[in-house]
Amino acid sequence: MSEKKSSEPLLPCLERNLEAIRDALRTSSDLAVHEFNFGRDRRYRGAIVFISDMADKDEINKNILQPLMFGSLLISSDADIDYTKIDNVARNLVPVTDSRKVALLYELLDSLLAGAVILLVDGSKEALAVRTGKRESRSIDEPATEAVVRGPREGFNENVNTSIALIRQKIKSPDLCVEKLVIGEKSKTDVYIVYVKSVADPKLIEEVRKRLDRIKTDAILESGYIEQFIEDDPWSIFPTVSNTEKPDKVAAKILEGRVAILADGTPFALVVPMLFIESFQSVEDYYTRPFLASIMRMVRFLSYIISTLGPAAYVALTVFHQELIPTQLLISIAEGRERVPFPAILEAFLMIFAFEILREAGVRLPKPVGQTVGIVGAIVLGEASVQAGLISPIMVIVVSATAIASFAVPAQTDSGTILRYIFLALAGIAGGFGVILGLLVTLLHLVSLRSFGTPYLWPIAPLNIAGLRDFLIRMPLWMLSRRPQAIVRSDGNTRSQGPDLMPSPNKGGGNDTV
Amino acid sequence: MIYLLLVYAFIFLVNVPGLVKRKERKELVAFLVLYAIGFALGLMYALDIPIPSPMKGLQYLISDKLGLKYPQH
Amino acid sequence: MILYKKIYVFILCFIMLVALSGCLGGREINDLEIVIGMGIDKDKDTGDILLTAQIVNEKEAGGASGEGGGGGGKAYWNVNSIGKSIFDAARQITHKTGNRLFVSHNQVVIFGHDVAAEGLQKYIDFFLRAHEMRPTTLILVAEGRASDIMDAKPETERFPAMNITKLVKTYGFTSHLYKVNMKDFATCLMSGTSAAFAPLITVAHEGENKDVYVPGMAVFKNGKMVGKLSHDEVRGVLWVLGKVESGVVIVPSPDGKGKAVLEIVNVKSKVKPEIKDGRIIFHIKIEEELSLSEQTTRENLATVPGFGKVQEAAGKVVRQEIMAAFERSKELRLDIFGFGEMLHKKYKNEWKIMEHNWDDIYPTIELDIHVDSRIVSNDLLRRPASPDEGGE
Amino acid sequence: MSIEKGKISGRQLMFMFAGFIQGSALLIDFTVGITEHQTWMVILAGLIVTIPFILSYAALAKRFPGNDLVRINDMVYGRFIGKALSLYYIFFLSMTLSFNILDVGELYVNFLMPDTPFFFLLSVFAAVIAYAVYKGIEALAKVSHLFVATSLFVTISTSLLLVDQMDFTRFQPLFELPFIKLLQGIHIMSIIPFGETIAFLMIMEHMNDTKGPARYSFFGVLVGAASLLIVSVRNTAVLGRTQTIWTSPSFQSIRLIDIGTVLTRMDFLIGIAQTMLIFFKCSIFLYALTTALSQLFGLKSYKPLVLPVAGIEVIIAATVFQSPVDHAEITQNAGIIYSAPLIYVLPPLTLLIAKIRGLPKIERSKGK
Repeated sequence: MSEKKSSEPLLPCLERNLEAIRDALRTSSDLAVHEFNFGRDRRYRGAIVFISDMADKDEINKNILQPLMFGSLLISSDADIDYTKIDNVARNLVPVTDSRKVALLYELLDSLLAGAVILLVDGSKEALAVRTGKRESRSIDEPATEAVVRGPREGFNENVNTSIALIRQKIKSPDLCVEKLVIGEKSKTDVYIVYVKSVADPKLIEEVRKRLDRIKTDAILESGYIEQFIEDDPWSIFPTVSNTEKPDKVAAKILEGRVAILADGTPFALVVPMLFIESFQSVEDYYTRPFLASIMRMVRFLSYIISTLGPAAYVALTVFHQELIPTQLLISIAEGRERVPFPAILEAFLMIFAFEILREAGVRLPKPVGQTVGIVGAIVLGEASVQAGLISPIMVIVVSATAIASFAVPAQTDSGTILRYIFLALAGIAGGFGVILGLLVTLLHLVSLRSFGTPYLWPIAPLNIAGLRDFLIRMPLWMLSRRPQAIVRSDGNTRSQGPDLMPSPNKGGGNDTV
Repeated sequence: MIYLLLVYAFIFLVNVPGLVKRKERKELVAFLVLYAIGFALGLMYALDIPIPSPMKGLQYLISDKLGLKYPQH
Repeated sequence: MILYKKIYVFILCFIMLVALSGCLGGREINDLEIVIGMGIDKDKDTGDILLTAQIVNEKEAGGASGEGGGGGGKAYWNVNSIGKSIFDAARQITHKTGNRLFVSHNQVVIFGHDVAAEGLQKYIDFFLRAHEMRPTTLILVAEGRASDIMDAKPETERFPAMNITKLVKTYGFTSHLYKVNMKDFATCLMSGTSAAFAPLITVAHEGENKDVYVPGMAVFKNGKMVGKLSHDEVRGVLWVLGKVESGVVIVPSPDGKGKAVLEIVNVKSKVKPEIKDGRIIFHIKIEEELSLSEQTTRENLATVPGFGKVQEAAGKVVRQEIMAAFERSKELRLDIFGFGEMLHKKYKNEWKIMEHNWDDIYPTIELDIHVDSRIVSNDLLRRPASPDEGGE
Repeated sequence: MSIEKGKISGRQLMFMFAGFIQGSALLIDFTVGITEHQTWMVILAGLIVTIPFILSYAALAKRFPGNDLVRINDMVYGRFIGKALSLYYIFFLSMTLSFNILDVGELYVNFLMPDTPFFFLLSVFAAVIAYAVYKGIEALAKVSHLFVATSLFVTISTSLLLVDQMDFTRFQPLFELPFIKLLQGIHIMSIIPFGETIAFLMIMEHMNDTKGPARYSFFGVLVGAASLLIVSVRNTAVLGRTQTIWTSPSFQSIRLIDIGTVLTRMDFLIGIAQTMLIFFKCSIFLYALTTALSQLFGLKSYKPLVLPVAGIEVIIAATVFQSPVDHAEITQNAGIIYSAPLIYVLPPLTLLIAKIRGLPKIERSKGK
């Protein structure tokens, strides 16, 4: 499936080279070849080859053709310059910054297909690949999925170079290393590994490199492909590689010793290793003052629990453990369920499944129509089914609470949804007992899960008191002085900021008569 | 009965292919011995054949035979 | 190899779950007969047990849904059945209701007078042993038959049982009765010497609808109801046990021309048994805080000497109530204060001797009552709204 | 060579000890029938009696680093006697494991979910324990402090909620019981929660700490014992004289919580905490049992044995006793007598012989 690497060199004769190129790209109609003569008395022959809409036409004319065809006339005497050598042409005539000499045919084809302009000169065994023009790419605007109230609004776009530039602006230290890889036989996607040398663990970087090199596939169209090839436990419903569109989030994670993987053509950057708690943290927690941020984090944690255990708890309580419900509530539930034909578990399953369909429809449809689907669905599902006596009113409340809660933790929606169904089935079969065992199995699975060598439940499972400062509650920023010890390189400095940074009026040093 | 067969098929399928592939003969033998005991006990339980409980034996030996017993309150 | 193992695990786990599925022991809510009150009587002719269970009638209970309510129908349904034992009667009820009784939410158990007289020892066992019964269920004794107590349709509450529970649980306002649940009753039954209590409840016919009230407490000796205690006698007991929460003490005013009405704010009581050369003395020390809430004389009581006299009078009233209760208990030859238990805790060896003939030793007990009452507030008035006679 | 070089830190071992002992909070109900309101004294006495033995387990583990009891027996007593003693140890482990699985079954059938089929409860519970042991001892070690935290939270919160119903004069007639009953109580208490920690002899070898497990196991046992004490004090203070009539006093005292209309029916939440703890205890037992068996057969890994052993344990649990009464009666008499030599006599004896014969030979030079 990978074409043979034609490593045949270029030939001094221009016609044979052009013929070889035309032969390799016979089927692509957008190949443009332009031959011309240049030199003082037009005795040198040259040609330029490019993909018509990938190169910037006026730059070709201005920077390559014009100097070659006309500029060479102005040079007083070119007797002593032998323009059959591409070096001389490049050094004297072609005022272009970003160019590279190419000796082998497959190299030439690679750069040609990557959008470069190839300058060939008759008599020279090498060609010049000139990168011209700018690719059109989306403007840097706020990522739709990770909207933030406070914090930078910029997000990556499909052009990986701008993404790397954005990260460079965040971390201007020389320690920031960017390594380039090319993955994908056909797609030849540029993949960059970005990390901070003084903080990231060399073993981790080595592991990432090893796993990336292992990928032998046709194309890498989105970082999701890479994620699924390098993750630790493909059979686990919990993601072990985190993805984000926000450069400040990537920068924050890199500074904690993680490694970011950016792929060309997708705004989503991958960051490894991932901890379970990261899906409950949002970048905003660190930009606002700690009190509300901690409460918000607990709210996210709670809503994940509600979204997974909500329906299961309702079914377990109403079918198995009725004595736990306070008397008044039990009577009103009983009254509500009087006319409902289905057993509680079927009723719960139907409602949740309907909600899933509704959500998927809302996402797939274009924006305006999506909203109406949401509203109509809610009305139809909620009111009408209760009126018709198909669903008990309490059930509608439970399911809508679960639905809303599931949106609070976007990173874990896939595991949340699957767990919801599993726990519901367990609750239906063995009630509270089934749910407890389900919880225990999930807990054990999570504890034994590792993401690139770091235990998934790091600050809580292998207990680390310092790590707990940023777990359920976020201690004030001046207390978070230690880098996550399970990720950072063991020999490096584990303190990310100076000691005793607690701000207070008399810390300014000046007299406090203000 | 069906439940028993299902469970023991599950236990068999989860362990045996792995052991055979890794050619761990000793483990395989140990597994099969315990598997057989378990299966036999399960059959006896499923067919309601009374299974002698070791604790009853112990009680008979210690409390009745040797008389080692606390006074009944 | 890991791959196969994981696939096997998932597939076969799923099969196991499906194979075992089907609700194991779960019961849908709408086929539950929620019982909120139970009454136990002796059937007139056969002498078996008549069980009346008050079941929630969901349709009428008027929950959240739109057109609920429907004022007419009763939100409850009193079902009764006859059986050899309580459990047998409970199961026989299914001939009428179709579903087993769900007793987890039972609030109250009312025993008829005839059952109480015969002795509750025989009937209480089911209520302690059944796993669905809550030990916090309240026990009451009806002066007549339990079934007609259950029919009294209350004004404020939807269910009679809830109404009765409310009556008992708010004993603190007058401290004329005391909340007794299954566990308390079982504790008293187990101690050979001290008496068991249960609030009494009777029906008062005003006009066509019946309403219920609690006239006092029933007293049991070894499970048999042997007598009743009036409100004051009950409060006498509660003084000693330190369980008086609030209530009213009416005291003749020092000048004899009216009454001072005091509200009990806070009570602490300590009881120290002492055996001194053959005499059993119980030192009862009661500290009570009162607040002057009403006075009917013209003379201002809210003065230091006034308070002094009233406090003293209040102390006497408390002493009277305790002595009245003590006399009543001597009359019934019944240790209603639990003095036996206190002696047992302090004098282990002597108690072994006295335990058997405690009924005749009990009347020889001496009480050394010491009441220290303090009036802590006279609310809004510094002095009564009466013409000013003489000095402040 | 120890089969599997697991990494357990000292602190994790301490939490495992604590969680293990808290797991038997419901088991103290055995002794309540005998020792009534002096149960708390019996727990203290049981603790004091077993502390030296627990320390002897730690000393054994320290003296033979990287070896578990089966291999220690082989080294100290030679092949045949060693194997016999190991079989005795394995018999004790399998019996106690089946008792604990039975306890969960009884807890659910008697109190929480009365009409679920008994065998289904046991087999599903055993399957989950097998899964836990399958995941290896590190997973359990890493999660142990969560179990201990939940248990302490539950114990303390229920005690606080019951404070107003507590009457501390119910402890009053101290030392009222005849001595033989106290002795039986102490004997039961020192075997059931504390003596069973002998199972840790199969786990202490994974300690990566050089200083030896004595310190950690001691504190772990203390935390566990403290939790048991709180439970028994709460039961006696709330239930008083009626403590002896209930099948499970600790469960009954929780059902007495009645504050406001919401905080009244907590028994299932406590059921959850109790199930987690017994789960933790059973998985440690199963791990010890399967490792011991695989050592006996000289296998490289214990994992293949986990499921068949769990299968056998379920059948034993379902058939070993006819009724809860039978269960209580046998455990209080034969049960504690047959396990007494294993817990009290064997470890000190092994330690003594090892000292006399100057074992372990291999590191003789730098030993001691």
